[in-house]
Amino acid sequence: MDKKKLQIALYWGAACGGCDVSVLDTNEFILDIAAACDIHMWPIAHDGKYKDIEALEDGFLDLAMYNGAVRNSENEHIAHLLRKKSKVMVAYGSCAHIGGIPGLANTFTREEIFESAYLKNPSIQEGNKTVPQPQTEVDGGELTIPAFYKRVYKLDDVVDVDYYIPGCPPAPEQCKAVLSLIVSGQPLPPKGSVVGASERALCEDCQRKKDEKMIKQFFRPWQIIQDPEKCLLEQGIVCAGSATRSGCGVRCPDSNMPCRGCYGPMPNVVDQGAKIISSVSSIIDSQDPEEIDKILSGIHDITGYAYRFGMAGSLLQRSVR
Amino acid sequence: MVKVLRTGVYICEAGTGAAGSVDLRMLAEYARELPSVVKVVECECPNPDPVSVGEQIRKDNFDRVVIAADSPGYFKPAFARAMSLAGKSPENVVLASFVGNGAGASGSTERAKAVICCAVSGVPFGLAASQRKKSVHPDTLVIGGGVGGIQAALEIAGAGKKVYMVEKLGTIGGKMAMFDKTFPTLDCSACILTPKMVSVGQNKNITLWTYAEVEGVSGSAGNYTVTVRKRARRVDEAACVSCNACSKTCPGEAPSEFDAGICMRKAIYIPFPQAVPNSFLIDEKACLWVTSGGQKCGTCVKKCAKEAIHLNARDEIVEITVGNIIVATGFQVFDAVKMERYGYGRLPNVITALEYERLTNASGPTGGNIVMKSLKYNKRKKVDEWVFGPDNPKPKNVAIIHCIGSRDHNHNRYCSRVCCMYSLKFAHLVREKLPDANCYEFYIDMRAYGKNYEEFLERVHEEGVHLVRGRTAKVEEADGQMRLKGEDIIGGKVLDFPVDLVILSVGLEPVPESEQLASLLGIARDEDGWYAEKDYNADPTGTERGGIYLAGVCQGPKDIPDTVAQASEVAARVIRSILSDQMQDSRNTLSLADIEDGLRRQE
Amino acid sequence: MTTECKIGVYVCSCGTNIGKMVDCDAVTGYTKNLPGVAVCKSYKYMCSNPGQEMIVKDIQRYGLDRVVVAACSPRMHEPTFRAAISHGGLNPYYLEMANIREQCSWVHDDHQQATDKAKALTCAAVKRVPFHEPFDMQSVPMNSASLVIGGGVAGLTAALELADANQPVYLVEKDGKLGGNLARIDLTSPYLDSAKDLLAERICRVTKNPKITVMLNSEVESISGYVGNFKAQIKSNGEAVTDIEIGSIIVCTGFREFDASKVGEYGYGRFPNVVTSFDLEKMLKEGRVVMKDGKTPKYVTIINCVGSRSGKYNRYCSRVCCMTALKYANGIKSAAPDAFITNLYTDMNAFGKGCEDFYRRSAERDTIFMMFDKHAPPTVSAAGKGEHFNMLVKVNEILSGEEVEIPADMVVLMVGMEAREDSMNVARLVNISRDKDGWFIESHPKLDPVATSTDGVFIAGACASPKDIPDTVAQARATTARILAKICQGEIWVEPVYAEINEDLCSGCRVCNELCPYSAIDYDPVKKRSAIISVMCKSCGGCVAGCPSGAIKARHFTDKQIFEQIEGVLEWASSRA
Amino acid sequence: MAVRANPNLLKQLKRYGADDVTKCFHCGTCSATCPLSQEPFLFPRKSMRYLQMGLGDRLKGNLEPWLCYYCGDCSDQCPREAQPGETMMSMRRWLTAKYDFTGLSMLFYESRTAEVAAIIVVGILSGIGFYLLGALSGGDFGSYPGFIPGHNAEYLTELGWDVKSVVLVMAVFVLGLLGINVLRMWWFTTGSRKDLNVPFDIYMKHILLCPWHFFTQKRYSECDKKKPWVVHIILMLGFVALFAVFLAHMIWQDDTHAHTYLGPLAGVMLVGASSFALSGRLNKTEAHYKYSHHSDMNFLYMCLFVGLTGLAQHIAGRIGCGAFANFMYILHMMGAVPMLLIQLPFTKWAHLVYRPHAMYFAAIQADVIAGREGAKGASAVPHKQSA
Amino acid sequence: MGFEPRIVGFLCNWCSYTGADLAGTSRIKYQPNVSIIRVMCSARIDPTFVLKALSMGADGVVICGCHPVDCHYISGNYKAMRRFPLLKKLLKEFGVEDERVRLEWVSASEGQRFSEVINDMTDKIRALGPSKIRVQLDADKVER
Repeated sequence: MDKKKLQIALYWGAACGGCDVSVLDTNEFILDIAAACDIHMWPIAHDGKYKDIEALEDGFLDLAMYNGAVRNSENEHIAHLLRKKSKVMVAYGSCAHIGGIPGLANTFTREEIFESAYLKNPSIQEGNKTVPQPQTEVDGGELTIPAFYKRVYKLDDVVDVDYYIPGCPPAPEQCKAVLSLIVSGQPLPPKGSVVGASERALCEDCQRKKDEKMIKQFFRPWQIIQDPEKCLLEQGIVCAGSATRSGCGVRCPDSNMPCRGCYGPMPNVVDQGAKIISSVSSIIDSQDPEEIDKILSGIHDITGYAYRFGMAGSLLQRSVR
Repeated sequence: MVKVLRTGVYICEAGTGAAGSVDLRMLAEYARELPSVVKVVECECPNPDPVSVGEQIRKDNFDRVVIAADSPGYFKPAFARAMSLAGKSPENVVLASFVGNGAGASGSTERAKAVICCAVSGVPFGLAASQRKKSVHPDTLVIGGGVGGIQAALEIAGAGKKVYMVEKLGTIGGKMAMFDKTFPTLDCSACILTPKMVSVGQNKNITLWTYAEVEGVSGSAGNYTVTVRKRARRVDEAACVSCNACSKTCPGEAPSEFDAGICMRKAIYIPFPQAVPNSFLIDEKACLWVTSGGQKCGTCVKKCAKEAIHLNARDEIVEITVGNIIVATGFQVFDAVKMERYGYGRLPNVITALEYERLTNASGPTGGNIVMKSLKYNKRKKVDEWVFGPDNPKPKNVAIIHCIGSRDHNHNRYCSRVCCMYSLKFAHLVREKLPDANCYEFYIDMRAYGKNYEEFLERVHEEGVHLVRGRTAKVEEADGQMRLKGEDIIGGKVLDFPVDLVILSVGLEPVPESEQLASLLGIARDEDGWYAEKDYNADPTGTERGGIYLAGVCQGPKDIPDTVAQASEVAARVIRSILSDQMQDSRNTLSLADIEDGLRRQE
Repeated sequence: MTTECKIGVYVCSCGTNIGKMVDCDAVTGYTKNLPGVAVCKSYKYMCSNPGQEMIVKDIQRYGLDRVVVAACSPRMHEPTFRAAISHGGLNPYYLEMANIREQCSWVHDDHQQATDKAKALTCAAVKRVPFHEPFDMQSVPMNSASLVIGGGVAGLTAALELADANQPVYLVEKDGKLGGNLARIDLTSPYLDSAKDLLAERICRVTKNPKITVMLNSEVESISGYVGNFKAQIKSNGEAVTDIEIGSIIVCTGFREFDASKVGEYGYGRFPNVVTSFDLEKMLKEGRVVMKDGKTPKYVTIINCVGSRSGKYNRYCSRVCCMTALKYANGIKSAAPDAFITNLYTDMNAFGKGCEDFYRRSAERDTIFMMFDKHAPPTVSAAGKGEHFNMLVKVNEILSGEEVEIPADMVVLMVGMEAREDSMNVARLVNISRDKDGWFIESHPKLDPVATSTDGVFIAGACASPKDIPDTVAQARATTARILAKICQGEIWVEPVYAEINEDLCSGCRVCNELCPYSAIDYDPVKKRSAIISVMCKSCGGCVAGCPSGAIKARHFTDKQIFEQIEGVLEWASSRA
Repeated sequence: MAVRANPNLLKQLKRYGADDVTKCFHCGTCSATCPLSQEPFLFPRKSMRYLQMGLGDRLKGNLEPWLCYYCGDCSDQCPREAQPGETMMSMRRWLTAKYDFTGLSMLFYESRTAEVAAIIVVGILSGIGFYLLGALSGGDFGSYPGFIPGHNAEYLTELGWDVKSVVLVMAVFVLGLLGINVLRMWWFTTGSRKDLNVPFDIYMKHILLCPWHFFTQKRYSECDKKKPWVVHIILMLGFVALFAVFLAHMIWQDDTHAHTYLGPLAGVMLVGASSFALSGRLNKTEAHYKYSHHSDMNFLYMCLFVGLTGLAQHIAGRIGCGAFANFMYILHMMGAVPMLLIQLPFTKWAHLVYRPHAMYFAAIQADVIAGREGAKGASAVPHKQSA
Repeated sequence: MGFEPRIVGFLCNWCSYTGADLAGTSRIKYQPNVSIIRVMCSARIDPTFVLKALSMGADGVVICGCHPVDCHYISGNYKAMRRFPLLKKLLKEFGVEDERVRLEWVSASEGQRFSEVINDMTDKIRALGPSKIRVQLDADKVER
């Protein structure tokens, strides 16, 4: 092993895999990485075993990039492991950053999730009451599977995180830029920084024309024929762009879909969802409570709009039902 | 060369009511001598016939006609028609209005001459009657601490100029502070007024003297010396922290002015919790220590941990010099006892508008519950008394009667301008707080003339308030039940039905001190007792005396926005005079010769 | 940051006002141990001189850099203590008060709970105060010139008022002459004084005044800037453009009359002898109160509330028509003494000084008043053949309950006032709002009737709502009060507590733009950033909460400060739990 | 049905004393103040409205002016000094003129000269007549009551004259006039109204109201002020007493009782009440005395005159000044006859006929209306306007 | 001692805070469970504040502003009025009981009303029991 090379590991926690793919999506740049780094683990591309990692000295790794939320004990275990073995721990992608899509499960309890997945699911054979158990007695022995936690955590809930690269998934260019920076050996930003994203909101990069905003009715994207030049929010489509960091390359609004907020809250914002509801409701064009209610009834699934990606990272984090 | 216009002067006797003191004969003699005047016609007919006047004009070949009268506008159309019949230009009818130009008061013949002189010369009186400019003392006195006075004082202080504010009562705020809501927006009066009151209290450019009166005024425009009596509050304003310890043990009681007398306060009291200055004071008429000549009581002194109470404090007299004086003394409400037929003072549940304001006010004695009075034993006086209490029974039928003391030749002839709207507000509050109660408004004309007033009227109507055209005639009581008699004009009925609470929409009247203050200041009052403005249209806040201005209701009934606009107006004029360091001297000092001089300057 | 601060905490017992219910020693005992607290004392009357001196001395002795006073409501004594710490050499905004009197000792009756709450409130203040920032009063220069838009009586009055105070004024009038609507009027109500004299005096003084630049046939093309520092472009005679710099703008664009031909029932335009009030005004002035055929009318009916107080046209009352109608009744009586004059009204608005008398006097002169329901207006039709008059007015007279036919040779329609057709443009130009009827909206309908939500822009007269002459004149002068006050000060002082946009965080989404009721947020389309004009900000914080990017900071009420306060009030409570 | 506004009515009514009616702005105080104003007759406001607008037909068919006794409360309380009480009075004058088919009433009301002249002419004629009657019957001007016709009836009979028939002719003339006018009144107010259609039994049901009101003036006593009623009833009883004296004299030839006691009493009542009223009117002491039409003053002067001369005649006769008594007698008749021939049928005094009839017709109308509308609640609650 | 709710109140400076002061000057008693944080206008109240308070362990949050049309800043209270229903919808999803968060209009003269609001709210929350948010968030750290 060439000690000059960077020692890195990538891990895929409770996630869809898109983050791992996004690293692949840097295309030929991956060759530069391979040249510059020793990759110890990368589930989508490189077969590294847990025990290989465990075998490393503490702090051996220069960089660990963890994507995905923490949903079960295995996720947490590896998070701790990587933290121990690496100098720099990066939460990669929305799930690790702020909980991501898995975080939405915090609206429900573990029991509700099990019931829905294993008991009430139409694909379950009638009478089958099998629910995963962490430990199962089989032929006198005990089998274990990772324990399913009662809620989803974002990565920094369980381990200390040095940097965050937001996005679902992070834009390959951003990934490339961050990795280039690390490889170049230039000084790193202060700990806790969000890297690979802009300090400004998505609107900065969105090319749609923005005007003063007053909304009389909300729509879902499919309900109207959009004006492709005009700000989506002005057209009554709840777009989280103004409350979300830019850096993604305006992928959604450019495809006529509103921003869902995967790049997470703005630097000064504590709770992205609260900001979304605050700003969206502020610009309702009515002073009559009944009319306001009517207008607001156009917003379906407020949690989905406010916390599509950020629930586990929000102030309340989870439902208390 | 300008052609000399052959001018005929018509001196009309008819309608010479107020200017009865004008000597018309002398006036005619004077007019005859004026240049270009070919004839003076003395005209007695109250309704001159345009045709015959036209013939006369043709005969005498007048190119121009001057109508000199109290209110020559009444004749103007006839003369315009006469001129056109005579083939002359109707543009050349000139008015010489005595009343409009201050010739209503005594010594008016001279002024009337000047008015005619200006009219004959074709120069507006206001241009000719301009006074010498005088320099201005930069301080200002504001008399009255109601919303008008507050607004004026804050505007002037905002310009960095010094203001003295003298208020008769123990706190500023005036009547507006007593109100619950203000029409038509229904915003809470205290919410919008108290911040302004606090600003007055904290503004370093404003010297606030409450519980004080103006005792003497001397000097002239731009430089008045004013004597102010600061009556002894007997409580040190600066030291008092309004902790209320003193009043708890105070044995003296008097009806609370702030609560329009519907409940009692102690002899040592704070007018209301948000009073400015936020300090207690002692009502010497109710204080046992004062009335006993210092023999009895004095418990409050012991209770005051800050030693703020000085029972033997004396009135203080201070003298100040100011350049401008703003009179904003406001109004009092009509005394409904004078209209015996409504039973006010005799029937407990007939109340006046101000009393209702306190009754419905959340900070009032019933916490805003609209209730009837009930008999309660007064331990101190050992008698049963009719009092309001928060848990008293609620009225089922509420009648609101407009125009009490207003639009009435037996009382005040003028319209009080605000009653219709405040009555509608009352009705709205009744409907809001007592949804089961019937509410009736008895009106003559519904004067909803301001911005959003008509909309408010319709809203109240839609809320189910019965609007009945017809002022009721009387309120009587039989077997413990009040009955109201009135004509429902539009319904074509005489009404005689039971009511539980009657609210009298009392009109506005000049304060009793206004006569004295007018003579102190040397300003005129109109026949209804309001201070007279210099010119109804052109100068609604000025007086004949330079540097003395009127703001708000003391000039005539007005609602809050109009009062505030006037207050800002006078503030503007004060600031203007200070900024340019010049002001016109009093107009009432102008002689005929001065005005003739002024005319020459104009030409 | 917290640890760097040295906080002095002063607990007032306000005699016994606080002390009786709150154990002040317990509060000091608890507070003393909070992080950052350098000194904590309790005193009988903090607001008294010794109390204030104690703070001043402690600032020097302990090197305090923040002060918390737990006493009465900040609404009462915040200015006092700010002055005190400023005297001690600290920025006045380094003070925080905990309201343990009005909102604690006076409203509770359990000693323990009241003391606990006082601790919580004090703790919140202690946690908040380290995040306070120092501010100084700020100022921007005040341009002493003013722009008056509209040369009617309001504009003339306002211009004169400013010019008499030696301040330059630009008076812009769309028409070729000054006078506005008043120039069309001959006599004024209720005293029937000459409007010509009133106007002539003003116009004479305006044209002679060297401080006033009268711009006739001119319109304001564009306006930019903010209070004290506006720039305007005036287009004269359709071409010449003048650039002016002004500090204030007074809008007095007046009104237009209701178009009577909209009301079909009255037959305006159909019957030759149905005239509007303005037509009659002209006829009276020219001395020809005659019908189209030249005869003197024997029957004249005046109909009030044409286009006003109506469900169909304008809902509002036009305020002046009733008295104007009386003026016409008297005028016709004078010009055609034999005419039978009827006045159909809905409610007689004789509310001003002298008006009720005028009403009675008109009645005494045999004007017959008939009342109709505002929802059932009269109708005008041609008279039958052989009648000695030419029209019939039918009205459901509600005072008698009769359907009445009134013979009429001439019908006068008292047309109401409407917002001018160009009011929308004017509103956009000067950045003020209009209500549903098109009238300009004042800053506060009661206490600020001539200011608007845009600082430095004022409205006067009938452009804000229908108004008579005295009210217009009063308003016109009132607008100048604040202008002159600011000119006196020479600059505009701004409370340092306002909102500001962090340009590094703003992405130009423009969500905040509509949120400011004072139009203090300015969007720069080139930079694609919004910015707050601090002089116009009134610090409500609506935009701060509304900004999705967290780019707006409310000075002295920052998110962080409030979070600390929340933690503070709950921290003590959670430690108890 | 639409009615036509007419400017001339107001001009006309001004000649009857309705000078202030245009001041009224219809606040409704008067109608509600008046204790007599009850449904279905609400006055005086509505009548004033008819008058202002010139609705002559409405006014002509209106009974309401007669239902008012003019206590003056409404005028006192009127906020605009529109004098509703006086306006009602003027309307009564106008109605009297309207009921009178001869047109003389209108002449007398509208022209003071005409009334005064008529009184003087009739007075002089009757003076001459009675002198001649006395002289021709051989009466001695110095003897009293010998000069008075009827005291030597034989001579008259010889002449073919019967004092009774003279009286009868006069009575038929006056009553005939009044009768026709009352019929006209009935027609204007009740008969012509198709909406009423009064059944005969209702006419009979209330017929006694006429004499009842005539003698008691019960309704006047319902006013809040009682004094005017007292004065009026004294005056009225004075006339009744006089009439009784006259009847006693004429029919039963009983002079002693009636003449000795009732006559002077009636005279005192007449003089007392009329001088009270006159001084009230001259000094404008009370609301209802503030405004006086020439017909009011003429009537009171005549009452006073007749009363005083009657009393003087009586006293002079008693103390034996026969010539003076006879002179007074002639004067008395010079007053009494014009009163009977001019003022009773044509002017002020006619109200003694119209007013009781008005009560009667009003009761009939009220009955019909009440019957038609069923049991409508007495204590009305304000109706709700259309929004 | 039983459960004593902890309520955070956000009050606008011009109406509600003044109203609360008036309750004090009028000595109108109410339960001591509310701690008041003053803001200039109810429009300043970011939903984040409410979430923050709840996450910090508040059992209830009350927002008070001027009555509609009363706002010192013309229309600030309407902004609060618009934001509030959406916030409530969100809180419902998070399982926060309806009674815990309230928006009330209290004018400067309604000291009495302010005390009634606080008493009513305190009683209701006391009946409801403590908020689970803080407890659970703390527990989540220990027990997954």
